[in-house]
Amino acid sequence: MSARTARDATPPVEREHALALLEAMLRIRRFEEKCAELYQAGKIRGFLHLYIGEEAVAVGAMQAIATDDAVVSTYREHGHALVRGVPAERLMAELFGKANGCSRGRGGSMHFFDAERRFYGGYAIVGGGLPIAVGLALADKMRGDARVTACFFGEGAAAEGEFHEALNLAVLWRLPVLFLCENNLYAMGTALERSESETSIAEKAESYRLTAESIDGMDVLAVEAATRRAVEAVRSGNGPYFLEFRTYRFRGHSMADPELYRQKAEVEEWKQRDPIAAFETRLRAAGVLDDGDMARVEHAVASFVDAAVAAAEAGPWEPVEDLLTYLTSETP
Amino acid sequence: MTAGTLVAWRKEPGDAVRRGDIIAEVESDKADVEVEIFMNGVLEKILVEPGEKVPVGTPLATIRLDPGEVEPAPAPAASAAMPAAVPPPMPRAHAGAPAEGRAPISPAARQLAAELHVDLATVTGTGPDGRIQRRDVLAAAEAQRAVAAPTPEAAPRDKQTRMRQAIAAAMMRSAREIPHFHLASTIDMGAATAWLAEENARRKIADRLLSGVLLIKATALALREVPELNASWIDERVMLHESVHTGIAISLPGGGLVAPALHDADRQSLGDLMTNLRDLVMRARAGSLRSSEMSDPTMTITSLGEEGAEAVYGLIYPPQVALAGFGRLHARPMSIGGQVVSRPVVVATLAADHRVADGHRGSRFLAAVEHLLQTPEKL
Amino acid sequence: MNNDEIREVVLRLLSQVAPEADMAVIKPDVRLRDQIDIDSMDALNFLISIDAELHVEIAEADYPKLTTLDNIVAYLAGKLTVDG
Amino acid sequence: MTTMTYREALRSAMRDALERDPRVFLMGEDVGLYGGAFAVSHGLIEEFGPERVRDTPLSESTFVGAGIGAALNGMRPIVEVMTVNFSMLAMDQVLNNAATLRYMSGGQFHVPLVVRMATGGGRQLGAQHSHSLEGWYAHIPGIRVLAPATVADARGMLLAALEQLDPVFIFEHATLYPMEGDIDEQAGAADIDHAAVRRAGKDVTLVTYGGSLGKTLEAAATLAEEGIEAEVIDLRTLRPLDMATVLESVARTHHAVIIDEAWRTGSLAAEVSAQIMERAFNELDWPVQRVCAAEVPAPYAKHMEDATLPQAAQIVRAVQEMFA
Repeated sequence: MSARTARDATPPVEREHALALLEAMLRIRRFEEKCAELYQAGKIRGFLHLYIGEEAVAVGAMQAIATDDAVVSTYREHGHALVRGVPAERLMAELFGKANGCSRGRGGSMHFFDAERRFYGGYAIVGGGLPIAVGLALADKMRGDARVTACFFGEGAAAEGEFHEALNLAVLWRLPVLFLCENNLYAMGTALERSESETSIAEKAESYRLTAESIDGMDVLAVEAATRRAVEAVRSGNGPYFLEFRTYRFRGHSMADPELYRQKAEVEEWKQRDPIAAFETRLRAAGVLDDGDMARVEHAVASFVDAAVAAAEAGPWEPVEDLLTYLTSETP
Repeated sequence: MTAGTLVAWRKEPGDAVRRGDIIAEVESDKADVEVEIFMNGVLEKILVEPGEKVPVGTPLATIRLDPGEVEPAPAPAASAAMPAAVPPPMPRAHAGAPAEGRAPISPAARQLAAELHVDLATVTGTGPDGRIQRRDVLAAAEAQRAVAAPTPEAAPRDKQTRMRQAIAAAMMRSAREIPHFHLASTIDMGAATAWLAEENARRKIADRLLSGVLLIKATALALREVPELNASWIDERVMLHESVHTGIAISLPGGGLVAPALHDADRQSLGDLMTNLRDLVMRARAGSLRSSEMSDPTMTITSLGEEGAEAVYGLIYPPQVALAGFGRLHARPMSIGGQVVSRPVVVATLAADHRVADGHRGSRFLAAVEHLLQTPEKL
Repeated sequence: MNNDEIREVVLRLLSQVAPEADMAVIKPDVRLRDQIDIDSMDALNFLISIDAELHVEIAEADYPKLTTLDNIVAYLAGKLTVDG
Repeated sequence: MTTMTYREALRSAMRDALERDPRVFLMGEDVGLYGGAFAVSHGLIEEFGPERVRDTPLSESTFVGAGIGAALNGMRPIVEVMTVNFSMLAMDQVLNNAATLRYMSGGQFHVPLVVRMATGGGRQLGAQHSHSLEGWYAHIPGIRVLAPATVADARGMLLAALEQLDPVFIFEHATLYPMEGDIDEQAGAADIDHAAVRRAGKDVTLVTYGGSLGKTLEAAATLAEEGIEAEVIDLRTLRPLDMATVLESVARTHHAVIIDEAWRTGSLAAEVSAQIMERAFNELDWPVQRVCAAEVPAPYAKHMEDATLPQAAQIVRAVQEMFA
């Protein structure tokens, strides 16, 4: 394994920042659990890909991404959008298909968009977002804007042509792209070693002369530290940077996934390293977190999720007469 | 997934359940799914036994909530609030399957025929498998005009042959398509001729009446009593006409025939009929008839005048359904009151379309004509 | 008006109701209706035109006397001299 | 007015755009040092430098996707996909991103992207290099599809495309590049909403576009000698289709033939024919005819390839049959 693993143990973290990270992860966790409940109740329909288990990646990475940078995501995007700051009310309304959704009810779970926050959306075609990210970075470079484009994708994308084309072009043209690979070991029902000859995604990236690191995606502090390093390098104009986060999803690929492709024991084993529980334990041990803090955070997160659901329930349906609007710039 | 079968319960009644617990396993057509619980409480009663198949949404068990637990939001009733998606309006396909047996017709030809008042039944198609096209409708309209009014400026010989062709086409179609039946009856014209002589004696020569107008008026009035003879056969259906426009067959110098209409003959006075008839004959012979007079007689009368045969059995002009014919006025021995006397008579004939009328109705018509001619002063 | 003038008027009026006929070949002593194609309507129009031009009132009863060119001219000549 | 070739007209439009608008840049396979596979961008890299005239690796999906990304982020890219045959590799980016992002995001993004590609057969390049797939693109809501058939349109329609806020796909029939024609060098953006009547006529309406215009005009000339006056309509825009011009013509002529180099089944010709049937049914004196490619992969041998492509003689025969 020549790819450098995390260089050193993550530094101690001060209390306020730690609580913020914890609350951010809990917000994702409880939001996703509520989505599962609402899906079973028939309020959310279609496809739903939950982020439970991978919260540390979104929360850790987003700390280093500036508000003016761009973010490109995938269909497992709830965590990315929440941490990026897209209001939970607008996300839940979108999941209900309501007109006050962040895509006016047009996109659904796999296609959140927020132009103001430069959140360029979820992409349902595996690897489909990578060329978009390359293009966003190309424009910044041509205009001399010191902005970074962060592009999330799963290890499944490594099997798509666009992964190789995008990495090559980004390095060839020294484009400010931050490639963030969430390696959760399974592309839907196909384990990594059953689809890739070389299973180290970071080493694949290095073959394009790209600086790459493989990071423990269950340690929010490790994720944050690695992402800060990477963003600093990209913003300085050295071209793209590649981070592989080793993580795991505790739920099925989507809501109808019987999970026949993996052992229950393996799921339980990874659950022992639940990024939120692990971080809570660590903070308690470091004396920066007590029961009162936990109760306050849980309460805040509960009202955060309930507010989102209330906004979604109250939201209006888009009138069918607007069917053709937004198709082109001429249909306003 | 419209229905599911309960495979097994993971909890028993009385067991405590916590948020996130799996309480049962359900099998659907696609996959086995674990039923997760989203509140804390105690499993009270099981409503669906293992192996039972139930539609989606059926409650599986009742749970007594722990104090302080919030009742979960009920599932929405079907999609009541969801706006029904209005399907985009599909352009209504014009069904218009042609009746079988009828020649295929191009849409443009059908449209043109409607505009030019051409009865498609009179048109023969020259397109593939006999399809009628615009040019066929144009030719028919032209022929229809030729039958009606030969254009004066055309060279006579050319006009003659074109006219003959048009008449031939109409007569061929009449013979081919209309199931004719003919009736005749000899009408005593004594009263009519006496009244006419007396009437003309009182009238200046310019106002004198010919016997023909008596026959026209009688025919027109008789049509009111047998209206199905005052009709046209178009698109396999009989179309009755309210007004009675009697076509008058007028022979043209050097051969040829036109049958322009005397409009509302049933309502004109004998004097008006006479004036209009004279005008019609003169304009027909001069070739300056109006097209409207050409295309809308509802029934036609043919009379061969003093030199003609005793009786005329004619062919109906399509799309009309009847033709009245009057032979020449001549004397005939008749027995009246047991005595044989000489009476002026006319043989009246009726050619009628058996699709529309039958002998019984035809006879009623001829009887009406005869009856009306016995009281000429009332015509 | 002498007989020739009357004949000339009669032939002119006759040609108006039978334009296609050739007046030159009309035989004066043969039934007109056997020589040219005119029916009762034409005959009536002919008599009306004679009345209009020569102001001779012809009773319906006299119709049978007017069958040939000669007897028409003779009839009119008789009428004209009487009415002067 | 001057005379120049179709490719020179395209080049003049790109040069003007690159000069006037710093947001405009050209990206594609061999558009830079090689000067373009069809020599359209010859000389532009010397004039505007490698930053704005960018040769790309053979990664159609990613450089078309990058075009979309750059357009999302304020640029006005012109992406040249060498030919429509290679564009299949980028179809996911076209269909799922370029055409869809505005609608899917509820109107939050514009994608002002122009993609140019050569199209069509007739040069014995065999099955993989002779496709006519404009109809596949014209099937997609959310994008415009143009087919310039004349030298003037080659310049005018490209300039118009660059003014659009939504993706525009321009198909240039490969046989047109060397074609000479008159052009006003300073002419600005042309109309891209309407078809053009290239030849007036009263007896039959011939509807076509792009590379088939020449053969259609040739057929019209032959028919004129037989006294049949054909009206030739150049669609120019394949999405949206200017059906008003077509329907108005059919209402006068009552006959229509559609000439389309694509395969017959599911072709653009099928769409035009269906709309004529739906919206001008009563005007039809004859079923709408289509002259399209034979449904086989393009064979290499000349006589075989000629037999697959729509030819003027076929157009003439289709019309003669109507007036037999």
